[in-house]
Amino acid sequence: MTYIGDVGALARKDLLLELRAKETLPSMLLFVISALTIFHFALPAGTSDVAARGLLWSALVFTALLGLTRAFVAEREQGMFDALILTPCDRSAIWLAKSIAVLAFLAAAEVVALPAFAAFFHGLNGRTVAAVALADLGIVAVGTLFGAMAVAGRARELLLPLLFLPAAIPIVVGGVGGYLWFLVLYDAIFAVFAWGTFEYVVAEAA
Amino acid sequence: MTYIGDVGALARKDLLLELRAKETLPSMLLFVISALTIFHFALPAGTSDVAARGLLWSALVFTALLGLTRAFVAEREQGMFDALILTPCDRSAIWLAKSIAVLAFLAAAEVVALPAFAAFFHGLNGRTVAAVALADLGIVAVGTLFGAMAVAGRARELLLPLLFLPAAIPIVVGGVGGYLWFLVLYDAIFAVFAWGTFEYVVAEAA
Amino acid sequence: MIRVHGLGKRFDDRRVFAGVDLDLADGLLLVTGPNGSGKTTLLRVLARLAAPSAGTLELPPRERIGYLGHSPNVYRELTALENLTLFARLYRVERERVGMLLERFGLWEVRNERVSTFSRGMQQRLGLCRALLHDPSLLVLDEPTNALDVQGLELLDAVLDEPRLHVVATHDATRFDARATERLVFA
Amino acid sequence: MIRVHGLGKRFDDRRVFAGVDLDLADGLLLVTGPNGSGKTTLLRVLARLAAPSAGTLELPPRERIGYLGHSPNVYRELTALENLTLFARLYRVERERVGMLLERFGLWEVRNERVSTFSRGMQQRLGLCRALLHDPSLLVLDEPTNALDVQGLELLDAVLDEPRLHVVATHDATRFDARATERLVFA
Amino acid sequence: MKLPALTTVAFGAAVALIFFYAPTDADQGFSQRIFYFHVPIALTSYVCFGWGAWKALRYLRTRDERADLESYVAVHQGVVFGALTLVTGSIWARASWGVWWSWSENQLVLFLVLFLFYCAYFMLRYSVDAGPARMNMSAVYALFGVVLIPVSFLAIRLSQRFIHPVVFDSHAPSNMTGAQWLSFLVSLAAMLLLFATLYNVELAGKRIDAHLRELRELLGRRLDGGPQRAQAPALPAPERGPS
Ligand code: HEM
Ligand SMILES: Nc1ncnc2c1ncn2[C@@H]1O[C@H](COP(=O)(O)OP(=O)(O)OP(=O)(O)O)[C@@H](O)[C@H]1O
Ligand SMILES: Nc1ncnc2c1ncn2[C@@H]1O[C@H](COP(=O)(O)OP(=O)(O)OP(=O)(O)O)[C@@H](O)[C@H]1O
Ligand SMILES: [Mg+2]
Ligand SMILES: [Mg+2]
Repeated sequence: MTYIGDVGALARKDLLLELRAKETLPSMLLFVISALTIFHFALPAGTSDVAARGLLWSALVFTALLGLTRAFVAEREQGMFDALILTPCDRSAIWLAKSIAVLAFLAAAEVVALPAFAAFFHGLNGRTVAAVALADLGIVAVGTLFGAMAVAGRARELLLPLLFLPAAIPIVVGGVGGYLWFLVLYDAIFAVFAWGTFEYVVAEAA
Repeated sequence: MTYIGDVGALARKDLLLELRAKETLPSMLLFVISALTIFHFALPAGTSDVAARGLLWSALVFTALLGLTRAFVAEREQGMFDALILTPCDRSAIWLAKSIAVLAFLAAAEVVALPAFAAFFHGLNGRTVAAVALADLGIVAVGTLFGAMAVAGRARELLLPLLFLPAAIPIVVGGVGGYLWFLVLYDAIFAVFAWGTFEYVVAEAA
Repeated sequence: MIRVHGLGKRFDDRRVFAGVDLDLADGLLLVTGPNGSGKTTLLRVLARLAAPSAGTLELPPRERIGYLGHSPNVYRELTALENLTLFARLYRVERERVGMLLERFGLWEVRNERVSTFSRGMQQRLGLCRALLHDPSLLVLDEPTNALDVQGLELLDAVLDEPRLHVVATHDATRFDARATERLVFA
Repeated sequence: MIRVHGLGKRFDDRRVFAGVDLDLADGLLLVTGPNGSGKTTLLRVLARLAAPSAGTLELPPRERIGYLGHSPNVYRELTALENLTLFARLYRVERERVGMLLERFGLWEVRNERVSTFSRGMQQRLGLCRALLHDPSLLVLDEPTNALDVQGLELLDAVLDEPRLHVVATHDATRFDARATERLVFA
Repeated sequence: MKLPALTTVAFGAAVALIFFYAPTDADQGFSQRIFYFHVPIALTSYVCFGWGAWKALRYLRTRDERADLESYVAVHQGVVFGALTLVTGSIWARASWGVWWSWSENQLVLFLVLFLFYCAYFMLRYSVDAGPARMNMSAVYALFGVVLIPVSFLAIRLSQRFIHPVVFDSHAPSNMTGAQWLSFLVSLAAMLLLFATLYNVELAGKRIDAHLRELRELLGRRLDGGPQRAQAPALPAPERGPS
């Protein structure tokens, strides 16, 4: 299908932009170890598993924000939305491809982070991993939409701070609490919402 | 004095840029608030003050990192280093002004975060507040230097944490332990270092 | 191909232009006027990149439009080849055309280098390639002569000689005088 | 004011130019050559923005140099006035000069609007103001005619008539023929 | 080249002393002999970082490209020796404590932090295009490292008071016998010589690369047949027109 092909080509581009600096993966590894070292010094000996899990989640949110911050930088700096929206590809494909790229970034970080975390704090179970994976989806779906809004300059003043904050907190709450069904619900609702509204975000003319 | 005047003019510019872009503060706030929310849910009632304080400190370092990531974006996108380094103003003034601007945003985020933290965990005392203030100084001094380096690289958003986190570990140690004198020492050493070396980071030719 | 009537565009409370009527099938529409008179704004409306605030317009579908603005609109961190391959995929154009265009615009040798190491003129050439990739039926060029050397200008002339509708904004009207079939002068 | 000898510049393993000798006091040095031949690279070295890889050079101190590159080097999120006021402060120039320049380059009316709403030509004019603010003794302009309208070009001519050393890279050598006192042609 | 020969001799001597001369430790037995590798390697890596910083300072003073290269090579060697320290230390830890890693040992954690810091040096270098800007940044960063070492050292000492209780007390090397000292010092000398040799080898290799590039440039084409720039071939000095 051309839609999937488009998404593939765009996602490939996004990943290339990420990986252009070939050292992304080693960087990720370094980043995770540095972050764990920070946590090590922040938390005293014998900290409860629960506290450690709290750290895990905030590290996650932070990494996601980091990934989202950079998501549309290339598009904005070079005015690439202009070029992209003239192509016949569906605009939602741009969103989907970017979400996939950010998700890949996030997943790569977590593939390093979760085992390292488990080794250091032995505070990891299957439920947490599932919650992390589900939370990733929601964060990426919503974050990419808002990231594009911020970049496309439409309504950026209002929407980004106003929407992202309340939109991201439920993920955190659901994730920390381990309410998987809630995360699934959240993901479904907001993925559909973002998929449907993205075109209004990037294109001014119909 | 012209030096102070220069710093004032540059810092004013940096604050204006941030306020107009309306990006940095929201994302810092988002992170701090979600981190606190996470901690609120993750930490059972009656968690030791020490653990809570550790979480506060990790949240602070990462919030600062988020702000620092964006510090030099405007300069790079518009090639403003070219224009700035030709002026007779001392190059260290660019660093000082940027540090002041980042500090202002960090302080703004903390003005929200610290009371919220105190309300959740009643783990706040004057010493902690003083430590946070001192740590902020060191964080922005070092972070601004590395931020200018990272922004020249290709993987810039990812590069900054790698450069910054290992250097920030002493701050976390001093902060969690409440060693104010150590923080003062750190601030002094690295502020002088960054002040003296910043010019090499922004200017290619002598 | 372009049929607009009573076209107007405002930014908030500033009116940039109003009452523009056009009816063009092919040839070259030359848009001239002083700095800040609204050329870019009009071109963006004609390229379906901006919505007009007044008027009716009939334009080719967006995938038949090629646009080169003030910036070349290519990814700086990708190579020339990667940029064009991406757009070739999105436009459903065969890969061969990419090689042909790179060759034609003198970028074949540097196809595997990152755009960020290109000189401004090389970027402009790449932007032209991108705009031409899908052989659009409406080609909108905003001051395309910028940064082009003598050979680049000849390439541009050759592009304008191809049969399609061209809309070109420029400050150097004399250069295109011979080719222009229609003129729009902003005050 | 410019005295360079055996000047060369490499990017990693690619040599852009080598063995450039110049000895100029004032007038206009015209730098021409095809796309990617090294004009911008040379101009950045002469403006003390890039370090050369070979050769000796004697240049005015950096605060006596004015530079306008391919991009206008102004903050997009600040207004024209805020931009120039900042640089006026840094160059220790009186505020009146800002108003005078804005007036002269036709930007006074829009001084309180953000640069991001400016047309490309207005940005170029603002970039010129910025480069001229401190009345440099060496003015380095990289394709300054880009995006300038007829009136803008006249303003540029007036700038080049002022007594100082100018270095201009351009693809439109004929335009500056009468004024050029020295030429450098890249192959 | 006398240096490689000297290094070989010193290494042979060190190995002989360590395995046949140094007394077997009363507490730890044979595994204690790794001490004679581990500690000199660790100290050598500090020397590498220090040397890299010194060269960085030289670079910032003189803007001499060679100093930049030397600084890079020194830091590179430092990271290599640092990795060896981690490996030998881990083996020792496994042998004598039964764990691969312990957060409670301040030297270990300090070393890890610095190791991370210097790993980031490479990330910085690889993500900036080659040129004066990269040299400047690398130099500033390498200098930062030597300032960070004592500061981190102090911090780790402080942290010891509130992080994990001290589980293992370290055997201070102060009660070493003469034989132990001799073995240790010879081994240290061998490691430092090894560093000097590797440093020279890598530097020579890098310089040959640079010379090759210059040659290619002079020839006006790339020997490896890579893509050729339309404008690249043996650029003549630009013509000067009449005024
Ligand atoms: C800066 C780097 C390092 C230095 C200067 C250093 C130095 C030393 C010294 C002087 C000793 C002998 C003192 C004693 O017997 O207690 C020692 C012992 C030891 N080191 Fe290191 N070390 C460093 C890094 C490491 C690392 C990274 C590890 C582990 C991964 C490690 C693991 C050990 C172990 C297991 C011992 C034996 C302790 C014992 O006696 O039971 N060291 N180190
Ligand atoms: N950062 C860089 N890294 C590698 N190569 C570069 C870099 N910057 C420029 N170049 C190369 O140096 C050569 C000269 O570039 P330069 O920008 O000076 O050309 P120019 O004469 O200004 O061209 P134009 O007329 O297109 O502006 C080009 O081949 C370009 O690809
Ligand atoms: N986003 C915007 N918001 C507000 N005003 C804008 C915006 N974009 C353009 N304008 C204004 O609209 C007018 C027309 O701008 P436009 O870019 O179309 O001019 P132009 O004819 O292309 O000029 P140039 O020759 O300099 O490229 C200018 O006065 C400009 O300030
Ligand atoms: Mg325009
Ligand atoms: Mg150029």
